[in-house]
Amino acid sequence: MILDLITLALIICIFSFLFKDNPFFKFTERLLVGVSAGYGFLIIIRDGFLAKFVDPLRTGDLSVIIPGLLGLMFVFTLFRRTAFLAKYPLAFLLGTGAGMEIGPRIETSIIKQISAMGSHVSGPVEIINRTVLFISALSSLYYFLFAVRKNTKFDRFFAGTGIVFMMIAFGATFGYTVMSRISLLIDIIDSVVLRFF
Amino acid sequence: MLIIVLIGGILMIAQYFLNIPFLNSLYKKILDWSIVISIFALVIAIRSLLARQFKAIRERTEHIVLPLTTIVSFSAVVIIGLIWGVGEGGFVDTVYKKFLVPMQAAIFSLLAFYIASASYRAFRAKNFSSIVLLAAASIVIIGRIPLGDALADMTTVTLKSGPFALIDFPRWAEWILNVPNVGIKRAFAFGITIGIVFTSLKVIFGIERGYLK
Amino acid sequence: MKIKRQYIYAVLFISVVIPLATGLTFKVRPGPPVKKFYSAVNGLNEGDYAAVTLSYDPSTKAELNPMVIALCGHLFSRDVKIIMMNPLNNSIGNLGYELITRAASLYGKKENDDYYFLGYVPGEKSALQNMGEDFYSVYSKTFMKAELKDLPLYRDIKTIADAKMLIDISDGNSTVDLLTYVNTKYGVPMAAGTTAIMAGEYYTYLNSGQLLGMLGGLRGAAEYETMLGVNGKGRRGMAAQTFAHILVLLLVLAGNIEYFSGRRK
Amino acid sequence: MKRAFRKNDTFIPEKILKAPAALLLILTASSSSAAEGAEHVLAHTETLPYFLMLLASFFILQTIRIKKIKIREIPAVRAMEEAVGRSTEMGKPVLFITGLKPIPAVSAIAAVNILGEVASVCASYNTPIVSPHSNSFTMLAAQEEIREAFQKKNNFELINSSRIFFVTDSQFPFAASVNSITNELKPSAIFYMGTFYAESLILTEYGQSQGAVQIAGTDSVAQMPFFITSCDYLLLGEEFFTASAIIKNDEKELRTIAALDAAKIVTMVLLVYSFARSFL
Repeated sequence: MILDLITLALIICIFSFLFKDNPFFKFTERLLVGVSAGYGFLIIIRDGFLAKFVDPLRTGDLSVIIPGLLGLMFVFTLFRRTAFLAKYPLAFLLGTGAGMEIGPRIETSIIKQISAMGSHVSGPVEIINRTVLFISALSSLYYFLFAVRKNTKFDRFFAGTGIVFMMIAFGATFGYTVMSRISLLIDIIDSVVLRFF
Repeated sequence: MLIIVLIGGILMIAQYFLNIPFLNSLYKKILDWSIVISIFALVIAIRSLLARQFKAIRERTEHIVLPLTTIVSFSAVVIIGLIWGVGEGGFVDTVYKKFLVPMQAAIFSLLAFYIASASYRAFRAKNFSSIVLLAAASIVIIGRIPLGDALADMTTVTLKSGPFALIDFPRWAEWILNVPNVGIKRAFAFGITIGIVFTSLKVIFGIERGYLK
Repeated sequence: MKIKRQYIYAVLFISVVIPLATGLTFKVRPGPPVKKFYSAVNGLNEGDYAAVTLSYDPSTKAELNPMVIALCGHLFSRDVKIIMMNPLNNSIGNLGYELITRAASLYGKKENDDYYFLGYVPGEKSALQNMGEDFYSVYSKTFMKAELKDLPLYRDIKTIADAKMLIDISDGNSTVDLLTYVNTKYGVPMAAGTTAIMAGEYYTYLNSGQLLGMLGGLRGAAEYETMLGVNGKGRRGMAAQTFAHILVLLLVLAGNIEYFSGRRK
Repeated sequence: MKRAFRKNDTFIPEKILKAPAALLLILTASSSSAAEGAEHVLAHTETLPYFLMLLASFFILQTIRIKKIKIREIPAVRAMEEAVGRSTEMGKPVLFITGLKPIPAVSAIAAVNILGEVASVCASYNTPIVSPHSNSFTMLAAQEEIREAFQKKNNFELINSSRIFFVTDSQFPFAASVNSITNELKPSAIFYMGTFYAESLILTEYGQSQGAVQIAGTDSVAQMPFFITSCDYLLLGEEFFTASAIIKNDEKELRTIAALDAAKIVTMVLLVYSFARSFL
């Protein structure tokens, strides 16, 4: 019960920020930063350091020494002279990270989606819908071309179509999101505030 | 240094497209390795967080309570967690459930207010495309609440083919989400993916070098 | 004249609190995605197993908890056995266990007999893939540390494909992963519940028939509750939603009136 | 090895580039038929031809000399320098927020690249840049990028007053903290670059209420409507990935943009083909 009251008080501190920035919000914010950074640190010690570094070392998997050394290079950023060493682990991360994302991305966001456009349609309603879908996708892809677009009548019209469809999609997303966001407020009011009345 | 980027990148691309067991297991290893590296990087990050607080205390840029709050709460959570663990029912677990989760929800719910003020400010019918944005948003906003259903029920007429609602916001909203929305989402997925692939290639082949010299 | 932000915030707060405090409800008409969802779940028979994956973060519980509660009620009332797990999100375990336990006590269902809660296992996508080969290579214990080998589940379920249906409640892209690794590969029929924001993207899969049905946001939960004839958090929330949505529309209108009257001068 | 890295030289000399380009073109053409026979070595065979096509267009446009590549104007890119200029006039720092997705992710790499360009504008305008981070990798990369940018302009004093620091890795405490920092610094320009989630509107609405010029760039489609409503400029979709190249305006970078266009035209053709097939 006391814990719940403290939670309620802190939530009020957060909401007070809407009215004006104030010391109570600042205090709550700093508390949150400290606690969440501490919690995040503990989690990475448990799920990262112990599970991915100490455990493998114990079982004799010495390959984790490589990332251990790379990680240590970051610590050298603390000293001016050795700061350049941090570039090595960064290079490792950049290279592997850039390479990893390519394949799966292409598969899920391009290949699968293009073939979804090719599924069979029948009936006038489906045909119209598929055509609108196709035009919206094609025109907005066209809008984003960088170098080949020339300022002609066709260009302005087709890219304009793309923008209009984009606006429809953005408007719809915005409209739908209103519901998501109000739900959050409903939940907070329901589960925390109204409990005390 | 660039050679590390090049080799790392090519190996990771290759593991996706080639069925070579060594590469596939290397891929899993490297995923774990980045976590190990991140532990060391986090130490630097935490140092940066704390150093900022200590600097604020030294230079008196703000009231001393604020940086102290962060330092004390951080150390308390870490020390208690390291000694007694983070398991079910412990202090850290209680802090997470009773403090972090509701606080995050509270900050999250600020969005309800912000979305209201954003809609007051941003939806001006200035030109054709903003009118379209406004119309689509309004249709979905009405179409998702019982008011939209009520309007549809009120305007339903019976045609030969069955009942038909003249003002049917829920169905219009459904159509917008289903057709143009999906088309645009797909187009963005294509464009962004190609953008990501080219940025990756630029990094791997050393065209975008930045500070890696 | 410009309306001050603070006034907008205050009016919004009031328009949400009043309907909630008074317990007002409005009628909602179920739409096609929810109707499909309902009839898909209704198609399950007594004694069938339904797998429910929770793939959301506690921060989106506002929209998704009502769905889980309603879904558990629906499945329990039809005597379908539930295998609930959260293989894709580590942080929802406790909350999910609480939800299903509460729902079970309403219907007099027993844990590890009528329902199972398996919790999280590391591995994410590879865990999903392995479930299709051998379920017990992924899970060996329940969330409350009971050995699965000793439970009736072990006799009935060998792989995930033995479940009659998979329902994913998620706030992100997890449904897509499940579609690839479980639905496409092992042919388990799938339905999903998701936040209002993600619902827009899930229409693609609903369209293509990969998803049998969908609950989108609090509205989806409210429609589902209407079809089930229960009065849950979803329907209660819809009244507050109505007022807030109308307020948003009025604000858009006010903004435009202000803009055009300002321009005329 | 040092000799290979001359100024304005790509890592791989151009002559060597031509060979894979030609090879790739042949491979792309033949891979779709060859892939079927080689499934024991190749994985994801349906994705491979498309990837090779992307690779081919990347390399081919690196080697072909196009006289002048003219990139369509993107208002957000032009606004970046103006925004920094405005900050200088008002004597305020520039605030740069990178997204929540940490650095091995390409969106974070692109964000840090843009950070580098903004930092070098800041260095020549003598304006400090402040950047709170939610991830340690991104923070370290940003530190390197900023140090590099200021050193290049021989502006050593500002390296210290430009602050790149870590706050916390959890989403909403980070958002609250950024709001607090915005309130404290009252920056006149705020950049949001990277992958953002729900916190986007918390950040941008508050920044807007403080009267800052806000420029955003993101690859998260779901958040774009909110950046549009609350920011002054937005790099939409792939504009975000090309922005740093457009600012740099060097020829090699522009060629990759032309290659991106070429790849997209091929994708559009595939789309048309797929659409036509749906009626069969």
